Amino acid sequence: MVKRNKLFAVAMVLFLLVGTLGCSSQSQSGSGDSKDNPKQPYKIGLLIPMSGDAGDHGQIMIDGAKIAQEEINAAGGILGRQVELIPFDSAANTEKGVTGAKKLIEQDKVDALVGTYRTGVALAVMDVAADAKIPFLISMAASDEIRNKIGKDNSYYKYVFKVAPDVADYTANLLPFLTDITKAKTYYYAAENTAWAKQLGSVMKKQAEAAGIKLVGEAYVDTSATEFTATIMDIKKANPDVVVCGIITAPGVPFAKQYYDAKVPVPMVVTSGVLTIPNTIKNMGAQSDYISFGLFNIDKPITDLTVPFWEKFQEKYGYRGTGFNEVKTYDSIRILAEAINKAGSFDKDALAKTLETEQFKGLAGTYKFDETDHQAKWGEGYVNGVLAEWKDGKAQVIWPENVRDSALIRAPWWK
Amino acid sequence: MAFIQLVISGVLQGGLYALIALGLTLTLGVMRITDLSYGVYYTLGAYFSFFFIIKLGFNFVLAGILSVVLAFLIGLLVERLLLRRIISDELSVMILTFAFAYALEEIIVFVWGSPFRTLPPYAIGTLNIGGILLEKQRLVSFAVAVVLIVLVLLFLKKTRFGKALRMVSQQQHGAYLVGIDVQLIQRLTFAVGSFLAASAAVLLSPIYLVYPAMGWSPLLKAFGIVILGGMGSVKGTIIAAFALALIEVLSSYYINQSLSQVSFFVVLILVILIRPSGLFGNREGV
Amino acid sequence: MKEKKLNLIFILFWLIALLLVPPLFPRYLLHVFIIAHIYAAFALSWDLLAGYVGELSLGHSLFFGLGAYSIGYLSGKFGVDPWLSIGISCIVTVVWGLLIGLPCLRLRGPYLAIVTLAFQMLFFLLANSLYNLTGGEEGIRNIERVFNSTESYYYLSVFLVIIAFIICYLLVSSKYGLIFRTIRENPEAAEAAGVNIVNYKMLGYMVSALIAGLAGSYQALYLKIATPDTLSMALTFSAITIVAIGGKGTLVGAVLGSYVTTFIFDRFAFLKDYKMLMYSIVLVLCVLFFRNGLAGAVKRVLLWRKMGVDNMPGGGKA
Amino acid sequence: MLEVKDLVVYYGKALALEKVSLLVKENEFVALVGPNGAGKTTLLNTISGLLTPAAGEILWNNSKINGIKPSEIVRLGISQCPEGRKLAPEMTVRENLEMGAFVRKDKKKIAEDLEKTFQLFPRLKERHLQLAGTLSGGERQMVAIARSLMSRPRLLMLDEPSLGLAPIIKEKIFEVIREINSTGTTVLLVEQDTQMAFQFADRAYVLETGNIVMHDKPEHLLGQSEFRKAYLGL
Repeated sequence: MVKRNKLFAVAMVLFLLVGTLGCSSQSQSGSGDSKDNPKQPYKIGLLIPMSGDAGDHGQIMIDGAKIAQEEINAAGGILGRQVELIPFDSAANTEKGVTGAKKLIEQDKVDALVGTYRTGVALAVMDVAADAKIPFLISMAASDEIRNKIGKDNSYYKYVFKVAPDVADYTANLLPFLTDITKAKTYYYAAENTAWAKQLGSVMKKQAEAAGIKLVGEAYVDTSATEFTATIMDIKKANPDVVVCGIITAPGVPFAKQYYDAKVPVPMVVTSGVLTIPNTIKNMGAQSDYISFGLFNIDKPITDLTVPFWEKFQEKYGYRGTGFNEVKTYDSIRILAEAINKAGSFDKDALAKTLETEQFKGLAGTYKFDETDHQAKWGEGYVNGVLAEWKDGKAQVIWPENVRDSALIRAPWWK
Repeated sequence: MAFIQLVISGVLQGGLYALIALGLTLTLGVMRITDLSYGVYYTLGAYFSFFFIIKLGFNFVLAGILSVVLAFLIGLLVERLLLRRIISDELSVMILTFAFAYALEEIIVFVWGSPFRTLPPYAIGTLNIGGILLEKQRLVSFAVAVVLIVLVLLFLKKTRFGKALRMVSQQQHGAYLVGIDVQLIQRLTFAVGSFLAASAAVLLSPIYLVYPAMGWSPLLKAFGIVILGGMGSVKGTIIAAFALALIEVLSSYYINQSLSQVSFFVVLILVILIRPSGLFGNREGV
Repeated sequence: MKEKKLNLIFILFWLIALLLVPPLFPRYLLHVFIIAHIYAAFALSWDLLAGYVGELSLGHSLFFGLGAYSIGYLSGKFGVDPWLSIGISCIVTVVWGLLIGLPCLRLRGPYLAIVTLAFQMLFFLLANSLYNLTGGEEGIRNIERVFNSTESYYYLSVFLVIIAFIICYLLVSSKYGLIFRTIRENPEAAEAAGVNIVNYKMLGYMVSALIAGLAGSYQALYLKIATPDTLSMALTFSAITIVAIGGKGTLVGAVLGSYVTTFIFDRFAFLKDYKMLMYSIVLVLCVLFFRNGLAGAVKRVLLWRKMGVDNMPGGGKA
Repeated sequence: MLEVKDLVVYYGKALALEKVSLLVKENEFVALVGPNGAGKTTLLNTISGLLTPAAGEILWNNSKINGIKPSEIVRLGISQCPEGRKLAPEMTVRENLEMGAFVRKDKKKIAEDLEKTFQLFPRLKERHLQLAGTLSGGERQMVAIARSLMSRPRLLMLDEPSLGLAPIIKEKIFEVIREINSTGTTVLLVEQDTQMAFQFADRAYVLETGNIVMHDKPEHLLGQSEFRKAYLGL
């Protein structure tokens, strides 16, 4: 017993030592300068969560990014240089995100950064990228704080651009459901008790009021809540025309199930989250019917890139994308490539200038960045979203009209 | 009317809380260890039934039985292979079970991936009795939970093994001296705990979500309930479970919906401050 | 006697090695060293509690996070001088340690573990939900930049981790350390000898909270942001792993373990999803077969001749 | 019947028994006396299999029994009535007694023995549905002795049965022990009240700091002045 433990101890020490030494020596032989050498690939660092509580978003981002990489390389690369992707697991953690950014910039010598899922990570990584003067396209983190920060010090964050939509864009995505589809006069906001959902709620209220729609009640539930009797009773009491749901994590599913079982007589529309993921919906059975939701992209001819992308995605990976993560990562990489091609050089200032002035094509529409806060513009003619409704486990597009599958499918118990 | 509806919801929820906490209270009493991996058996139960129902297409009953039996066997193995070696060292047990819970979570991610999943309900629809709504699925879950709890109580009261279990829990030294194989009882109790956690998960996964980290919240709830009811007291545990569920439901309607979790912590901390032995703990003496 | 000398030699070599790092290693590795030092200080605080006082804190990131948010508030929101902010945030964490420790340390068994876990989860929840107060997921930003070069941040981290080590070392090698050991091994005997167990545990708990808070506020200072990650359970878990790999109740182990995990796991980025799996399996194996950790193994090698001592009869627990 | 040879036991890292030897013959009544902390309880617990000796051996009818599980030792016919009763407080008196017969399978015989026990302790019959935790000290001691008889032991080891009891109850308890011995059960009694123990014992051992320092018939021990000084204060 004692002997075996000793052997194990020695083996363990050796393993760890060799690991540490072997790895650090490898780090010193980091690659040389790759700038502007046409033989060298153009390296893009991807900061995405692959472990931790947002871990399931990472793979889908890589899957989207790979399609962009293949398309660009097949078309001759970026000014003749092939695109290489170097992913790093930021684990949706601020410290890991900064570590990743530093490693990608200082050791892998990437030419640009794309990514971050969490706003906190994006805010910390922005500074690292700005210090190193490396272009950084924020693909998913949505909070307004990012563009506020860029807007305040535009020259420092010269190379940071926000491909991700703003909070107001998420709500603008839902608004047509109230105005065009249901012609609602009142709505109820049920959301989880997080900063994100609260921001969403207050922006929604402003936009709805501007459209003449009144908020008649709101509920913020715990992120670990499982029992929604109280919420549903409150909704029934408030008697709104539409329920807007901002529960995007785990409680979303039990809430939707109870909502269905209680036969609440008004339609519900949810923002991106657990209830918009096809895998979750697949197992919910009938209880997922009649939930409407907003998303950024779906396999409809929204731009000429869209249909081929979704076909490739389905063929290559065999699953349905969510319409968020993969779309924004793909778009970010394409924008980067298109901007350099348009600028005609790898010069970073030229790139920043091009990004500020030109327009770029992506899956979600046409990207045009704001000159001061570098936020991609939302709305007709720019980037826009779609609305769909779950019926029998399939997403039926209900808005905009030019690509829709059907009108809103009404549940028998709606008023 | 609203009040009655809320109380009924709270009671339905309380039955399931009681089921979850019962296994933990038995394990704590009999093994004298802080088992932080308890939530993992909850997770496993959910994933097993997900696997049997969705991937293999079994019916609910068969899938449920298979899941809990598997959880029972895994409990046996874990006790024998991991815990037995270090059971006398309280700290090591906590670290080990904590690490084991994390490891199993990651293994689940490895095998089934990390996306949120859910199960179709066993019973769809709602009963409307004079304006009070009762979801059939919840009624079914509650009924099965109550049957299981009653079975466990009878088992503790009537059977030879059940009595031995109570003896080990109340007086370990004495149990050794009357010739009870304490280690065997501990092993079986641990497995019974796994079984109960898994069965709660089987009943709840059509209502809630299935995902790798799902076990932490029931672990904490169960610990809170056990502390509230008095460590090792089965009666206290069951009463505390219902009390807690009612507090959660009522406070979320009458005070604030985001408060259910906060109210849980507040109650827990108050109890520890005012009456550390729990509401029904009277184990000292003799 | 011998062990004391070993510890002194360790500190000396460690310090010299650390001073050689900036000229010899590339810039990025300086950053990794800084992160390793933050984790080392945090793991030290956990080891002090688990390895010496004999209490398990499962929500220890609570204090790390409190330290981070305090400096975030003071420096980021109210513009207090960052150096002063570090000091105040340490006091804040100690006060919280007192508030949580007082009711819980009187009790035996898993109470402290569960209550710290409950508090940590509660604070994590609040940090995410009280947007107006905590900035939610975005955290608290605009913490003042104190240095312009990574090197300076590096030297500060060296200073902090060595201070943390020395505080812990002085505490456990003083008469308090002896009392801690008695309390841990034989609480009845300690009580019979008139030792007020709660007071001593409280002392250990507060020092532990202080060092965890220091580590947290330093991380916030370095990253210039305090986010809810600093309150996460994963952070506590890494401290436990570090200590288990390095060796519980040794202090040196927390430092060695931190270097090993930070450098190795940093290098194994290709493992992606399997990283946490590897982490936890290594931890389970360590608890089962490698109970004395790296520090124990190193000590065995250095004190090879004295090895027989641990294997006296009756030490049948091993 | 029971023979202990050169037994060495560590309690944690402290040496508790240092080469202890002891012999108990069939039907004997043997007393083991000695000051607090001498290792008397440690010895009984080692015989019961709760502690593992570092050296030496324990023989039961000439076969070695150290290293066997405690439950097996009860099956062999060695039963211990522990110091401090060690009853299950939230089980009834009857349940506690039934637990004493845990190693036996024959339900009919167990029921018979239960009746016999109630004859021996009529008080317990009245209270058989009461929780053990609610009994008085003397009653608890009765339950403890009765429980240890329920396994039908051939050797009954009693650890301080009179501790903390009023004199009248104490005497009653000792009478019962004598009765048990006279009906054919060998008794090994650990007792602090030396005078009381010596009234009944056939032979006695004196244990001091982990060593047997004397052993003899009680009357011979009482004849030695150093013993009288140390244990009777005379």
